Amino acid sequence: FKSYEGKINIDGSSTVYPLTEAVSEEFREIRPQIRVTVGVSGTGGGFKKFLRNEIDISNASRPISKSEIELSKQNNIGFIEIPVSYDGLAVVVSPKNTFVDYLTVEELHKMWSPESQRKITRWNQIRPEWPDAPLNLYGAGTSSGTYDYFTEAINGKAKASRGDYTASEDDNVLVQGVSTDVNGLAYFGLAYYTENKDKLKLVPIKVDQESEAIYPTDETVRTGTYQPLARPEFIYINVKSAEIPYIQEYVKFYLENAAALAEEIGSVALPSEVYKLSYERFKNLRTGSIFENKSIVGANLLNLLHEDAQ
Amino acid sequence: MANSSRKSEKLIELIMIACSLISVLTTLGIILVLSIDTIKFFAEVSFFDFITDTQWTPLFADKHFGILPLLAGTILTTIIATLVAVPVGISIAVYLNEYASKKFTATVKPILEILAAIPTVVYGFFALQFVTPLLQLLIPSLSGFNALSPGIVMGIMIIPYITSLSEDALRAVPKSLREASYGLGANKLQTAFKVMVPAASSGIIVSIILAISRALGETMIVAIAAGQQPNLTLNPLKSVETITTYIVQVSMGDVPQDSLEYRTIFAAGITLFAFTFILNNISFWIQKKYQNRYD
Amino acid sequence: MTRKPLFSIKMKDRIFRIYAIACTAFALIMLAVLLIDITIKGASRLDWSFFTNLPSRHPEESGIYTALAGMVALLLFTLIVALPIGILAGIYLQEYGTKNRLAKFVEINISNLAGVPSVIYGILGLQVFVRMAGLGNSILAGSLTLSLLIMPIIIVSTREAIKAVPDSLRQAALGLGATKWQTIRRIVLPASFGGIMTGIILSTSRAIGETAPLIVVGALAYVPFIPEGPLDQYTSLPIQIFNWTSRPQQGFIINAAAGIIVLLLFTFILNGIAIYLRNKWYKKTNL
Amino acid sequence: MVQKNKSVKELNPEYKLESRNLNLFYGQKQALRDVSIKMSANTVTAFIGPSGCGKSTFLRCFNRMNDLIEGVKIDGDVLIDNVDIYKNEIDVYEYRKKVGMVFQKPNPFPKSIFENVAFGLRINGEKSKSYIEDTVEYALKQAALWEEVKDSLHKSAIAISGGQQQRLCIARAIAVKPSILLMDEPASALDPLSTTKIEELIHTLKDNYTIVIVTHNMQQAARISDKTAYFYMGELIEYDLTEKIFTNPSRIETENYITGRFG
Amino acid sequence: MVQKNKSVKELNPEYKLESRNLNLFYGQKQALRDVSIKMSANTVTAFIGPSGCGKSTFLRCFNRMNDLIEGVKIDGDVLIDNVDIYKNEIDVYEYRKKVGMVFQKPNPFPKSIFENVAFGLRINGEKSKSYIEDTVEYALKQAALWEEVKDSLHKSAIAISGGQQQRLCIARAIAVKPSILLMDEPASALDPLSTTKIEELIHTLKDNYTIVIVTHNMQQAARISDKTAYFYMGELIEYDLTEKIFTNPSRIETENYITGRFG
Ligand SMILES: Nc1ncnc2c1ncn2[C@@H]1O[C@H](COP(=O)(O)OP(=O)(O)OP(=O)(O)O)[C@@H](O)[C@H]1O
Ligand SMILES: Nc1ncnc2c1ncn2[C@@H]1O[C@H](COP(=O)(O)OP(=O)(O)OP(=O)(O)O)[C@@H](O)[C@H]1O
Ligand SMILES: [Mg+2]
Ligand SMILES: [Mg+2]
Ligand SMILES: O=P([O-])([O-])[O-]
Repeated sequence: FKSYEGKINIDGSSTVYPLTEAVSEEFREIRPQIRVTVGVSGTGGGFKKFLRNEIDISNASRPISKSEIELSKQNNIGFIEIPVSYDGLAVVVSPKNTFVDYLTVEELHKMWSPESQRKITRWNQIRPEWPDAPLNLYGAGTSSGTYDYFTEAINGKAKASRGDYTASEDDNVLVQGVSTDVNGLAYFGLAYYTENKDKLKLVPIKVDQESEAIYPTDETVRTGTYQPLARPEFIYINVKSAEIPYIQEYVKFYLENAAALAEEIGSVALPSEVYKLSYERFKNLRTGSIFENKSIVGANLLNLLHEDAQ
Repeated sequence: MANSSRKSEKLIELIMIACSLISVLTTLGIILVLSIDTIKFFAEVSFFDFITDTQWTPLFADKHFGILPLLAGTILTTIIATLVAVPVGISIAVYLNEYASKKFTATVKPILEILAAIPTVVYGFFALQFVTPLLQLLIPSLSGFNALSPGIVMGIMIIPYITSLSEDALRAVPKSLREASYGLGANKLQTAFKVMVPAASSGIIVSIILAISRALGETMIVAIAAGQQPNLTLNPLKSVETITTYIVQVSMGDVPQDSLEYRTIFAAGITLFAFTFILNNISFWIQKKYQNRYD
Repeated sequence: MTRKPLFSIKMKDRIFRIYAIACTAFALIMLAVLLIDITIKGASRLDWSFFTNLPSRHPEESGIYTALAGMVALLLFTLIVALPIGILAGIYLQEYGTKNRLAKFVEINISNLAGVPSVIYGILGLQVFVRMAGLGNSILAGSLTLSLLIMPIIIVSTREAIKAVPDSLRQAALGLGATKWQTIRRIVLPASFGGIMTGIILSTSRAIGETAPLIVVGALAYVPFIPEGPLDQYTSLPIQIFNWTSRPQQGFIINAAAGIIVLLLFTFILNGIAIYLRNKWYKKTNL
Repeated sequence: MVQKNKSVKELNPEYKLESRNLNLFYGQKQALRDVSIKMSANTVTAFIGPSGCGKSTFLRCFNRMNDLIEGVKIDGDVLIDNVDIYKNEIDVYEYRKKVGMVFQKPNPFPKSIFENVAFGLRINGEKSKSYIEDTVEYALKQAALWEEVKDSLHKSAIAISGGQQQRLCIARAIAVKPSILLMDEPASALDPLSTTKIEELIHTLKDNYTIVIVTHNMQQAARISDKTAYFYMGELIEYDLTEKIFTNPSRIETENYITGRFG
Repeated sequence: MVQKNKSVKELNPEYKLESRNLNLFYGQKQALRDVSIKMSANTVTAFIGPSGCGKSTFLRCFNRMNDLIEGVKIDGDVLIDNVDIYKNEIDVYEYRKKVGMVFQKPNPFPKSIFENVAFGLRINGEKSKSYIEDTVEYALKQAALWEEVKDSLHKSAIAISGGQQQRLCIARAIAVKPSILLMDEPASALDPLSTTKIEELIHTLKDNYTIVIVTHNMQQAARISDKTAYFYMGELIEYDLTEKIFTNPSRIETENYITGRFG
């Protein structure tokens, strides 16, 4: 291909896609001869291709799973794991809902736990002073990283959830659903709340009854005060690709610009320290996952990276 | 000359056989691709549970692998779509063929064909944002996500399959039959349904099969507007999930691809395949039986 | 005397006429609602830059240049593959193979294939074209997958169209010493042109709108260049639209609507050509 | 043997069918030019003339069958029992039931033989099974087909020979007991034996029915009709008693045509 | 006026068409029973018999047209120029070009009039435009259609009248200049004037062609054929010089059939 110096193939998560797209768009400005392509086949689909050596970089909205690590060993593929942004999860209700002032993790658990299925169906079962109205739940599609994360954070175990709620992969559908349902409650990516503020009412979260009710904002998410509903997003780089100069250039560019671009596209930047440490990792071709055998919920990226650097 | 023309005839026939066999190869390919993972799936999940369990929760902590809820959702939405599309589609075809002027037909037929060209994402949001609220005015108990609304919209989407192909079939009925019918004093309605439709039955049935097949395979509309809840119900007012929706959802999601969760889509896929296979065989049987009598 | 029926024969005819007009109106109104809705949402974004810009994170700068090019290329290869094969297979099944078992088997097969969800074609294409044949994320792999997807529609409608050609025409041609193939090519196919066109219209529409199987066989979302050959990577308009509809920013939703308008216009033009040919043919043969 | 044709005195003075200055266009092309004719009740009229002269077209005017063809324009009056049938108030369907029609090419429905004949009764809402069965048998007997098909009444009408098909179409028309019968070369696909039977049937029927028949067979016209109309290029050239037409036509064109053909 | 038929002495001793103990079944139903016949070159043979007796079926055996119908079983030999045409080596397409066929119902292609006639030439790979044009004109003239259609050669053949359509089909068959012509009631849809022309054409052609014609019209058989074959219920009852058949048939069945009809 005539004028191109090199190709970078990226695929994977739809949640990370906007950031990678933005980075690639900017990268095109400075290195137009490098052909960067980005696909959206989901985190699972991305890893599948990644582990078959079909792509250089995989976007992921969750850390690589055990079975995927297993496969990487079998196929002899080294990967470098780099967190690139946060995705805050917003809990929202209809603006017509006047009684919900905040929710505790405990209450969210009561709403969403598997035991509540067909049992907790009315608002007054959550708090007796709330009206005796049906509780209609909207949430992430069960094959998404958001679902895995939310269930782990709220119910203590990934995929542990009641099943009688309206699920969708597409957060715009959930927005649509809850905005017209007085008795509805939904969780989805923070950006979807930000873009639909007028149609929704944001619910602040208390970790427990004593603590303060925190609204998710860029600030509270980045600093880790909004707990436990913020999850990190990653890119995974094939070690062999990481040795190619223009890919090194790209990753460097990615980490330098991720913070600014994340704000622009509506997700949350990580602390700048995290980008620095990640770049070190990349330069040293440090493979493996910092989340192997660790829960991702409430994890402090900075600590984990420091630990790992030792 | 004679020999060479014979040879080229033979060659053309061989090429055509090869073309026909591609469809067989496709089927084999699909079955093969689906069965490898399905076999692995059934190594971990009992077949009996698969067909008798009333819950489908492979992506939940408490896993159940009963296909029935998905099958029910598939059947339910397809039936609703068929109930909308068949009477409407055939009536339009008959109207265009028997009642309307040539000009009207020549204009309306292609316009209706646009319905088949609209991306299904559009239909999905149409069902969710337009049809569901409208239906809720009539049926207050209707939940925001339900089988009825996407079913109706799917029906609208497949109308042109039925209308266009049926109208072609009606058009192909010899004029002399229509004249014979009118000559006996039959009115348009009688001519249409007692003479033309029976004479074009084969084409009409094919159009219906094609349309139903399209509805069975449809994904986005249901994914957006039905709520993705695998409920074992035939109540159109409830939220449901179909096999195809489930397959797309998982195959494009975050699920690790060498896991049991991921393999569920192959088992579900093969179920759908078997289901359509049975359906097609039944309709073929009906068609053949009907046709043999007077062709 | 038999009891008088509720409606007289004449009444029934009137009722049906009104009902059928209502049906037609219903379908047309639905279409109009859809089209108006999309136009209201998307028309504002439809300017020249929308056609010439590369994908961008800024909705108002993002365009469909590469997606449109990818779709055209994809469709072209799909039709080049699917039309001849589909039509030939349809002919074979109708004109040659009515007797043998193979044909019956193939026949049932085909209606089955029409009901296979499109993602499953994606999975098949991924295994066979992308991986086994080593075509990778190429336009060719995508086209071959779409070809398999639309082939049943083409085959079935071709069959129905040729079935409708009266036998007396075949006999006349054969009586003049035409070979079977000559009869088909010169008499049967021209006489069934209209029906075959309907199949092509429906199947092209189907191919244009597909998203899911293409994502599975590796159509990408962000491709800032035009494909240069059948083995190049690509994106396609429906994928771009799909991607936009799931973004949170209102601007992308508008883009999606604008993209849909373009997609529909594209379909109209293609269908328009096919319909023009079909109508010309209807007139010519005076059917 | 067939009875003699009526002479002018015997003709019913009542006019059953009539056309006045009828012009018919297929789009631009004029197929009928100023045709005026009066046909008495209970007579047989034969239309003769070269191929393409408009016989079929004119016949179809009495059934409003040309309505079905787009682009046909009709100008002038067509009257049945002194009622203009192209008037708006006329219920064309009701009216077509009184006018049976047999076409040039046999056109059986792709249904069983029985259902073909029963069709007209069924669309009239007839429900009585025994009545339908009796009528079907009667009609098939009248059309000289009963013996050949009585054992295969429920087989497809498509699988019988051309001649059989045409007789079936006649049976189908007779079954609804119309008062007028329009026949467009009903015997052109029939062998002499069947033709004789049909001709005899026509003779039987004409006491109660008004029959118009298009034929290319001069002998047939001579044998069965009371009056004969000769058409040429869309015009009615001569219309008179059959005897007169065949023995002493007033117009030279008619004579040329008739004698152009022998024995 | 038409020339006299050949007498037995004039008949060509060479047999062009022949069948030996031919039996034909449509599935279970036997349509031809043990038919053996020999037809001389350059003669006209007429097949007569009541509707459904198997005339069309037998005619189609000489063109292997019955091959096209599912479930047909043929037993016995059919020879053309002493070659068994049901042998495997025979190229049925090449062979059909030598045998023209005109069917009972007109079946023009949904193409223009010109293309209908040119069809046979085109499939033979004829490219010369002027040759095709000349031949089309020649064939249409022979079929007595030229005058009527010469100004609308490129209009659809579907829009012309039934009689015109049938003459077009005859022109189409003639255009490829076959040596044998099979005609299945070619004139049953024609008016006397066109019929005369066709009959004259048959007379012109028979010096070079072998012609077999199925007809229901006894007069036509008598006028144009050299020999006549009478079929009944799938059997060949009598086959002889036309004169003999019509004046002095050997079999009582034949006589009954012929005299069942008059005029
Ligand atoms: N395709 C067919 N399948 C089954 N039976 C058939 C078929 N074609 C004809 N027959 C039967 O074979 C017999 C002979 O038919 P054929 O058409 O040869 O008669 P014919 O002498 O040409 O009659 P006609 O003068 O009415 O055309 C008839 O009884 C007819 O019903
Ligand atoms: N549907 C039509 N559209 C245009 N022209 C037509 C149509 N039907 C008939 N014609 C023309 O009108 C004229 C009269 O046709 P018609 O069929 O009435 O003739 P006919 O006397 O019945 O001939 P035939 O004896 O061959 O059946 C012919 O020139 C014919 O070409
Ligand atoms: Mg006529
Ligand atoms: Mg016959
Ligand atoms: O596409 P996701 O993997 O982020 O859901």
